[in-house]
Amino acid sequence: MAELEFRDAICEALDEELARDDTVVFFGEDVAKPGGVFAVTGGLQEKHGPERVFDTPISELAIAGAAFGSAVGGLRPVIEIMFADFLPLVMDSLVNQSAKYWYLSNEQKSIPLVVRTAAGAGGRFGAVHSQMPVSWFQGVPGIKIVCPSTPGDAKALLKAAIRDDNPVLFVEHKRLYSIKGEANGDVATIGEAKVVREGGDVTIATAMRGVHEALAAAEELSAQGVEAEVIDLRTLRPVDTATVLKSVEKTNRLVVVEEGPRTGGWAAEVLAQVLEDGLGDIDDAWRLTTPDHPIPYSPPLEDDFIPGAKAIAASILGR
Amino acid sequence: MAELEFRDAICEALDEELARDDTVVFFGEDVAKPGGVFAVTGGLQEKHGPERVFDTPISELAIAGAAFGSAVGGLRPVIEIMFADFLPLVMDSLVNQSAKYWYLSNEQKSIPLVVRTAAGAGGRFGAVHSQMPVSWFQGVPGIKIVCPSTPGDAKALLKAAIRDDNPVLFVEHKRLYSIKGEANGDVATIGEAKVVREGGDVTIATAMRGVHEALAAAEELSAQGVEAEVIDLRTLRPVDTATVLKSVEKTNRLVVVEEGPRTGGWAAEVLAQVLEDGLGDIDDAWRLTTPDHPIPYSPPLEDDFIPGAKAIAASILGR
Amino acid sequence: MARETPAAGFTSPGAESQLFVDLYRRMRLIRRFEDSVQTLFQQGLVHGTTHLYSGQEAGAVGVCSVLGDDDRVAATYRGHGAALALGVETEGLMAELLGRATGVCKGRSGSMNVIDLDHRLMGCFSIVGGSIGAATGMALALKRTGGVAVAFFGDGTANQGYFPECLNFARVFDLPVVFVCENNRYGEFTPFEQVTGGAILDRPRILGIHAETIDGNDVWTVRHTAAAAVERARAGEGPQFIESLTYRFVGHSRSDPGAYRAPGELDEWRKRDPLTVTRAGLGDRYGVSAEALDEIDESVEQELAAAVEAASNAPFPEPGPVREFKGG
Amino acid sequence: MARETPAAGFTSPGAESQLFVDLYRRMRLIRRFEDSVQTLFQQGLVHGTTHLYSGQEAGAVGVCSVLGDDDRVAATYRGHGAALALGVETEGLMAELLGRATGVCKGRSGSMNVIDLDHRLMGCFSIVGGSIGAATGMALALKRTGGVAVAFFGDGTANQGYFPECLNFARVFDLPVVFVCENNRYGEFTPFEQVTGGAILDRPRILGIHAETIDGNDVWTVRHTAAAAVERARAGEGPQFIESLTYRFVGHSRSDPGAYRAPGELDEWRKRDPLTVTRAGLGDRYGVSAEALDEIDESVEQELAAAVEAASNAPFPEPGPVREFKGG
Ligand SMILES: Cc1ncc(C[n+]2csc(CCOP(=O)(O)OP(=O)(O)O)c2C)c(N)n1
Ligand SMILES: Cc1ncc(C[n+]2csc(CCOP(=O)(O)OP(=O)(O)O)c2C)c(N)n1
Ligand SMILES: [Mg+2]
Ligand SMILES: [Mg+2]
Repeated sequence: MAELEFRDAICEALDEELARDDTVVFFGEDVAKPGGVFAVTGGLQEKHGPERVFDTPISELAIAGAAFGSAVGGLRPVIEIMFADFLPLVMDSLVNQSAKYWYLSNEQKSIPLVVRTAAGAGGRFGAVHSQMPVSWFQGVPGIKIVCPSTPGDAKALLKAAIRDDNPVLFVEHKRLYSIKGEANGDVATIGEAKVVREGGDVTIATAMRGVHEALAAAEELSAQGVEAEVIDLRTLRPVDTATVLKSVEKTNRLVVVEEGPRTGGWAAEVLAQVLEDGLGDIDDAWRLTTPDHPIPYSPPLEDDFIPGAKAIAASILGR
Repeated sequence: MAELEFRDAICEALDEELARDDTVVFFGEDVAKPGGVFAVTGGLQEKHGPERVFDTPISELAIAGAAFGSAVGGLRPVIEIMFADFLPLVMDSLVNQSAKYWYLSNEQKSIPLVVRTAAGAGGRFGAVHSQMPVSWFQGVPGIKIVCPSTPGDAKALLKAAIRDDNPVLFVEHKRLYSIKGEANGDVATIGEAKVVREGGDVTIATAMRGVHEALAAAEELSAQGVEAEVIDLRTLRPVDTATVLKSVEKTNRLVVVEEGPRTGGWAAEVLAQVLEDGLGDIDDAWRLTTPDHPIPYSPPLEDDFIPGAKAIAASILGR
Repeated sequence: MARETPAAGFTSPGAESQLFVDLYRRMRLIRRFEDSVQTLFQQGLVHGTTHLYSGQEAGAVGVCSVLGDDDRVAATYRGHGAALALGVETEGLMAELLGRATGVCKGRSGSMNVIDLDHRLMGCFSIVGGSIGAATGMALALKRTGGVAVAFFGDGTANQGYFPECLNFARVFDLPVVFVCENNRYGEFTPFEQVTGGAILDRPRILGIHAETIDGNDVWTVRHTAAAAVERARAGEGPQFIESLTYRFVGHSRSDPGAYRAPGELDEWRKRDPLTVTRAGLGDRYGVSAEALDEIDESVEQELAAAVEAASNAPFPEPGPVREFKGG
Repeated sequence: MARETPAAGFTSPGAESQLFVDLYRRMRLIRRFEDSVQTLFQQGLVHGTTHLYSGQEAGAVGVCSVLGDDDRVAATYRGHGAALALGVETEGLMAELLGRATGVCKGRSGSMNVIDLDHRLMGCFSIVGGSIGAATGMALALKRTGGVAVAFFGDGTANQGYFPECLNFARVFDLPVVFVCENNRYGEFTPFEQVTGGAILDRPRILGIHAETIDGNDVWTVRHTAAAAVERARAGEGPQFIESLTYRFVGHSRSDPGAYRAPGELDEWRKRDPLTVTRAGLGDRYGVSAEALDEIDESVEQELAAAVEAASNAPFPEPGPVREFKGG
């Protein structure tokens, strides 16, 4: 199996699903002819034609509304919202239209819709081009949130998201676009976490870029005699707490590492579920997140802001 | 002190702050001449003039943008977003403009802005006119979320919100508009929970309508020999977990009652903080919320959907 | 579920007469349906809030009369008229408003969010502007099948972001969608001129969208205008816009004393009641007798009474597990 | 921080000449500032992404030259030009882009979100359309003081919801705001005609907003148009709209090969480089010599070199506690 970049894994998933299913369409700002600002989707328009892959006006609400309506009409739209920071502009359509349709229609029709978006800090893009959108949507029933950390998962989960009959927010961490890994033609199962490193002393549950930081931290910790189990949650809504609970049964210690503000994020949801269902297994549980303020631009500030490998290791050793 | 309705307490707070401070302005859809769809703000335009209290087009994004910009320019705008369900339409301005300005400007200016909104289920308004907006904003640094349960708190907290130098989301539960209570001219402190009933057996932490349900549940429980301590959180961002932790030290049992979807709500944040900071005191902790699906219209479905007094009591007795 | 052919022409005078008699019947059904809803609301049997279509019937009935099987409609919280015009079952719609298990959405949606895909109603959208986004997207799908999407919405909606974004979007991709702006002079309690710069009609026009303003209380005008618009949209000429001037005879929603109305305005419009206009037109054009129309009215009463009776006797849904997602 | 009086007239030919020489200097400063940013970006010293104003200098410089102390400006992610035109310190701005503690926002904001209230820059807004909302609100506040708000934004922004909502909002309340649409023919890599129905200018016009399209590369035209617009806004005539035709000479942002440009287009526009146009105009109108202008260019080089030097030597901010809220 060949190694490929995360961005190309995304592109392959789109390409294969566009080829497989004529109802799949893909649109967004500067995604077709220019191939996207992160050079992810180049070539898809040439291959699948301008009726199925096209550039839109800078009209996020129209993009999301059009995606919703076209899904009611039988298409399986994939849209790109260039930066996750722009998702508030489409939130009405996602929350009040797409997420509710299946229920309100009494299951007449579900909305197979994928929103691809580039998220996350570390690229010096500043406070309004670096946010994680998960907390805005984690309390929205009817939406799935998928957050891959590797090219292989990105491809397999995007294929799964496109085939899923429900609205899926597919979050692509900007700092992962250039990482390389293997990817095949598999279709993953949404909602399953994965233990990516075994260890008996402490559980680190995280996602996206955090997985790479956690794995690096685990190496540091191992050198000091602490064996961390690292869980890549992969889907954040619904989140696979069963896998976390199983790990915590063994380690009794849990840190949830979230790239996102401390208050009100998905790490809180993981901790809450663990408290509700695994209280007896816990000796210690806490979160490591970004602080509660906007994302700074200046490199030393931004670096300090994001919980990286060192901070994770230190946090664990400091308990 | 005279009793007055929750809606009139809100109106009095607006009236007094408009009278006190010339930089306070108030606008929204149908709020001025018609006095608001919940009959909250009648008479304010006559009294304070159409330059300071006015009706806008149905343009939520413009309303929020105008509020933000006017706050930069020295005003203290209060806006009404008629139903909280419409907040996604203004989220970009709140999240990317108002909430970030204080930090990004390096404290050149903060944004004293209040967003009043009617929220909550139980009125048979259906899935798109009954939602709780808290989970959408709980992960947004720079925003405060105030959620009163009584006329007295509504007035004192709205006055505090208007005087606060930061953006405040002020959530008015629709089912509370007609309840009566006392209100004076006090200005409350945002961020302080209140123990509204003492009890040693279990702590119920909740907000808004949930407070009334919890108090009713506590009476039922008391009849069965269980004394519940009821905490009205009053502010949900930042949430006063210290008061909860103090109570849990005594009761060792905590249920957080949230009118909002089970996954990803503010109850998760409360549980997470309790787990992080009060693990040793907890024998049992759980959430009681609405299920993870849109809010149904049909009365028996909606009644079953909302965690009321009976459900709270049963949940506690069932552990 | 009766569906008209999408043609605007008629094979015979008799067919035309019969068609408009049918449309009259639908308009009458809507009016009396709304009257019933009002009563049931006052009796506490319809809950929450309702937004009635009384006075605007010619709009939905005229427009929907030209739609074919492949076409789809997005309506608003004021959507009973569009639903009935599309052939949504009277009883099922009433049962929905009464919150019953036999409702078209099993009591889940209520008045403001009705969906009935079998009857081409992609939904009633209770966010102002939502119907515009929905229909624009539907048109993207229908482009493949020759179908046309229709969005209903009001004058006040022209100031909401969905409107300009989607009109432009539809224009850029020349989507087969007909935007029907039902200008009833008010958004809730606010006169539209007070909050609207310029004329609504100019907004689509300058985007290059064919647009016209019509008498929305004359079902002949509405039908002919809609037929031409749908035909153009279907022929690939891109989005179409109709501003249909009308007036609602009742409050915006539940408790609305109507203090905002200009003096005499309601009375003036009542003279142009679409039911009166249609009755007169049926007599003048085709010699349909008042007695024949009274019989229709009577049959509407019977249909409605039966529907209300059946819906009122239907069981409420049982609370129970809900599938958050399709497929698990 | 030099501020011009808001008058469009001049007391003497000498004053006019001097004023436009000053404006030339600012335009030159912006151009060379952007060149430096480009270089520093390539050197990895300016981070993330940058959106340069090269080629569009006459717009911000011309417009800002007519603003008074009470006026305020909302710009975009492509905001270095507006910032320098308003008198934001060259060194402070450069330090911000370099992420230094001496930056105007202490390194917090970076290129896309600069705020400098002391210099009347209410902010650079990196959400497309954000500047429009911000300026509309600012105008609500400035109505009390006689000030005028200015929003800069691009052609592509005309399709974003903020644009129509806020233009209408501003019109309805006749707010003192000047909307300056800098039409540089592209939104990122997409030609605006491809995604835009009709002419942008018609959009404000049909709302009843005074609007005109001008040569945005001629600083005389820009200044005179802006002066009149600001005067009308200040006089209570409500919002004003200027579509300023221009072109960016560089990529949309960091790595942009410009494949979307029509062949020869860049060369054509380079002939109308605002710096060239201004130099020629200064000679033709006031007899300003090339040598005098070269001296100015040289002084710009010195100012810039000093600014870059100082900014590059400034310390980075220290991570430390942040006050999430004002007052606690
Ligand atoms: C986004 C949004 N804002 C506000 C409302 C509340 N609201 C419901 S109907 C309405 C008036 C709409 O007026 P118009 O478009 O003229 O339609 P009409 O009700 O007159 O048919 C408003 C403001 C809403 N439902 N959605
Ligand atoms: C709401 C939003 N959508 C998309 C973007 C990404 N984006 C940044 S600049 C830009 C193009 C804007 O074009 P235009 O308005 O013409 O301004 P220009 O960059 O040409 O000055 C886009 C799409 C954004 N920042 N905000
Ligand atoms: Mg109306
Ligand atoms: Mg442009």
